[in-house]
Amino acid sequence: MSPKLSNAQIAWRAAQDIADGAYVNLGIGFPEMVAKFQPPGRQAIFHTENGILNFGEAPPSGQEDWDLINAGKKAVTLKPGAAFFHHADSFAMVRGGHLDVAILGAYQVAETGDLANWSTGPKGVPAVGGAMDLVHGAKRVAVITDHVTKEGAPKLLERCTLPLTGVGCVTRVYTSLAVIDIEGGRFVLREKLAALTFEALQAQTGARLHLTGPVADLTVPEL
Amino acid sequence: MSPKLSNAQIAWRAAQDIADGAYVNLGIGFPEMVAKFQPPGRQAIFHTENGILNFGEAPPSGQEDWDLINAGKKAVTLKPGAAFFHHADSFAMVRGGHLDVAILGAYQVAETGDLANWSTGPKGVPAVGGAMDLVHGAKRVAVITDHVTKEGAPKLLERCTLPLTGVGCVTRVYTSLAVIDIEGGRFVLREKLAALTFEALQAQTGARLHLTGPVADLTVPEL
Amino acid sequence: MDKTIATLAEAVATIADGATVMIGGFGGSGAPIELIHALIDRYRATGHPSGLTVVNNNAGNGHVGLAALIEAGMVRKLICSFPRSADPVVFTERYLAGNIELELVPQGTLAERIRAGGAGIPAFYTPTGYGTELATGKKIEEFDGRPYVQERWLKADVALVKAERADTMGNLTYRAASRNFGPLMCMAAAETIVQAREIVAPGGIDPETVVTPGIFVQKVVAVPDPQQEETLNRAGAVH
Amino acid sequence: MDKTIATLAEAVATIADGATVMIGGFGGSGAPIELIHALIDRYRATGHPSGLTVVNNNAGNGHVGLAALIEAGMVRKLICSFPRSADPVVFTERYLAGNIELELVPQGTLAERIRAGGAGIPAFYTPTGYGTELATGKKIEEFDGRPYVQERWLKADVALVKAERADTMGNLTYRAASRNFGPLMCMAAAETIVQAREIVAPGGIDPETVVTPGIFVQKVVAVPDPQQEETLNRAGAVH
Repeated sequence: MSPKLSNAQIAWRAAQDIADGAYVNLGIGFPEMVAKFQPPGRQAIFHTENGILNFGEAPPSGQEDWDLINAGKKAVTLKPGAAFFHHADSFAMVRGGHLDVAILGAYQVAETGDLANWSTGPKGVPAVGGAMDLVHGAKRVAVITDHVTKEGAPKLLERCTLPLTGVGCVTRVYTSLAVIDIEGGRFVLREKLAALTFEALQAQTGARLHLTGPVADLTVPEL
Repeated sequence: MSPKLSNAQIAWRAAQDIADGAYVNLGIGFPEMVAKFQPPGRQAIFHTENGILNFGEAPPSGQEDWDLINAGKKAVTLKPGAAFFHHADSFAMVRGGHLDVAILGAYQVAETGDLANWSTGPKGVPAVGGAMDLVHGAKRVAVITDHVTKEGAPKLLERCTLPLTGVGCVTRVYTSLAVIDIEGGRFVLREKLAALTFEALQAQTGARLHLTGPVADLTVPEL
Repeated sequence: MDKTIATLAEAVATIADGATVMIGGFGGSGAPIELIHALIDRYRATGHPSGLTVVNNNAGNGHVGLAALIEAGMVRKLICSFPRSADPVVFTERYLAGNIELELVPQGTLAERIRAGGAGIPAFYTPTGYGTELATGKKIEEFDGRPYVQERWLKADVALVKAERADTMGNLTYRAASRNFGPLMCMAAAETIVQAREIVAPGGIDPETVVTPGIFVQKVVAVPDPQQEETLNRAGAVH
Repeated sequence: MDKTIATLAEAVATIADGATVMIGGFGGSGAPIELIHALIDRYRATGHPSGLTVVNNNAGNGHVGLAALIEAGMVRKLICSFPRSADPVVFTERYLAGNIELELVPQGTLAERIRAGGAGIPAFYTPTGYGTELATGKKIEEFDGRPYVQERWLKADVALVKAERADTMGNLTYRAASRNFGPLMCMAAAETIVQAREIVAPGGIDPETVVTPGIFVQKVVAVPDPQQEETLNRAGAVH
């Protein structure tokens, strides 16, 4: 089996691009893991849609306050300098361009920046939550994802085939194999695993990968 | 000179129609006087556009807090149960239909309910403030005014000739001579000074006065 | 001017069949469990109210609160952003059987539509949902070269909201993130019914810290020790 | 993450020629006198910034604060609802001489346009102004049989806001009715500069009572004993 990053390693890599003092929203599920890997000396301020800025880690089991939860409905704690606000103010932060970074999961990302991450099709109960809002407004909308599906199909495509979350919204993708920017409707490769050839990466990608400069090695610690 | 009510008496009459517990906005200037005449046993809650609910009278001279002013920029005090809020929330109260009554002054009122109370024409510096917002949303928009201008010209008209504040917004007019409802695009006379004949009132009114029932005497105390 | 109502039963006694009811809370945080249960109790005793349209971020969890309201058969339609939870079986079964209507709204759009309803703004434009199936049939307009979706206000006959402290004039504070949709729903409903842990006299809340001014609240009822949906569900509670 | 700026001069040092500057306050209540005066002092020393578009509810009073900013010749255009005051001579003379542009906006529409700018809502509909000359040329749309005026968001390069207490992360509280436009302008500006009576460490403001969350604030500067426009004018002050 070819080498690839674990989810923790993808989250670690995404965390390295978050500046000190950045306001950040992490999508529920996998993206929440990014908070664990803030580089030493940097402190991001995390936003949750349900009305908290500057929340912290989960409390010890048994000490949960169920009025103090994040968007994933997990119990959290507060850091000094936190604030509570209502849902309209919370999404004013999202839509109004006040977040520096939103980091989301994805089913599919297109070279146009289109994102599909809320629905796998018409069966079952549809649920969107804040996904469609979060893809708009943040100064940088990044995706973290396995490079391919469990079945090995590419998730980075010319066009999404699943229902869209947003159009032209994603600016960077951190995958299990590479770091790719979306610029001018193209995937531009920035970093890839050293052990992986460009051709092997391209073969697992559903749209053309462009080069606009040198490609760095994607290096992450053991986690 | 024919009898007419003083401004204080017009304000007194308007105050009699304010129910206990009503949320009320009084326009700056003459309408502010209505607050003085709340009937015993009733307590209205006064709203000011600049972000206070349940403010009270002016403080003694020399004890003003210039952060605690009303829309007319006069110093006020707080009653127990007051609240501060920002301007968008304040006008949400106005536009959103949460005020029970707004009482405003007028240059002209039309039988259609149109109101002109912000501009006497193109000369000078135009200024609108909250007037155009206040005429929308309150459950009842009432006007208090002299029945005629200082020059004796009617202020109640078929159509306003001055720039409009709002279209079809006024529901009741308290004048120095009468109380008149606006219903279905008509002035309907409810009360008039006993000493004044219908014909004499009609002669000072720029649109037809309608009767849909008995007309009561407009009786007010000496003030 | 005392908006205090003595009992939960009395507080919910006039909600009519077919009413649109906004219910505060994000999941269990801010869910007014006691008000909802009082409404269910009334329905069991009288058959009313039925055919409700409910606005909430979610679709209930387990067999208490909103889930119990749906389970009781009182809800005709749900307007929400995320009808999933740890135990969504009540809604899921009814939805898949075609027995409950769902209007799915992105969460920020849901919040803004409710605020718009409260603020007298009949429609607004948002980037959210543009180019997605949730914007199907909606008016699109371009501003500064970018397309936006027109969304309409959302109003309700009644809001059920959980607060921390109320004064008798209806001024409210909330507790932590349970604030969420509460202040917006208070604005958007013709009648807002609030359960508060504590009801104090006017002056008992600092005017600087009022979150919901009393003008947006019609009834307050004291629930000194409110239940938490999450705790109830972990205990397997059924209402 | 410390947003504290040491001096007023430093706080206003980067405001550019031609910038749109929102200035908090309703009359003198909430007027950030010291920030405005620091900006005037910079202009007198350097000739910058000039050609400003200023957004404020009013047009200044007497010869301090906003009036002094206009008197100094720094303001090209004013967007406001009520350009009158006890002593409006500075604005009035320039306006009647055609030396300053005025965009007159109903007060509630002004507040909502600023909030919309902060909330990413490019346009909304309001009943305010319909059928009046202030709606001339604006798009009209009917909702539920009633006509409404389309209004656009208002954003700024900079906001100057007066707060009571700030923490170093930019969380704010206000004092009494001086809150007015402050929280909205903090949202709508690319750079929000706040003068606060007191700056405390994170944790020095209860998260429940924060009015403006720090995400909306870029710089805070301490002004422990701020001047009040009304008091200055009664004393005949001139800046």
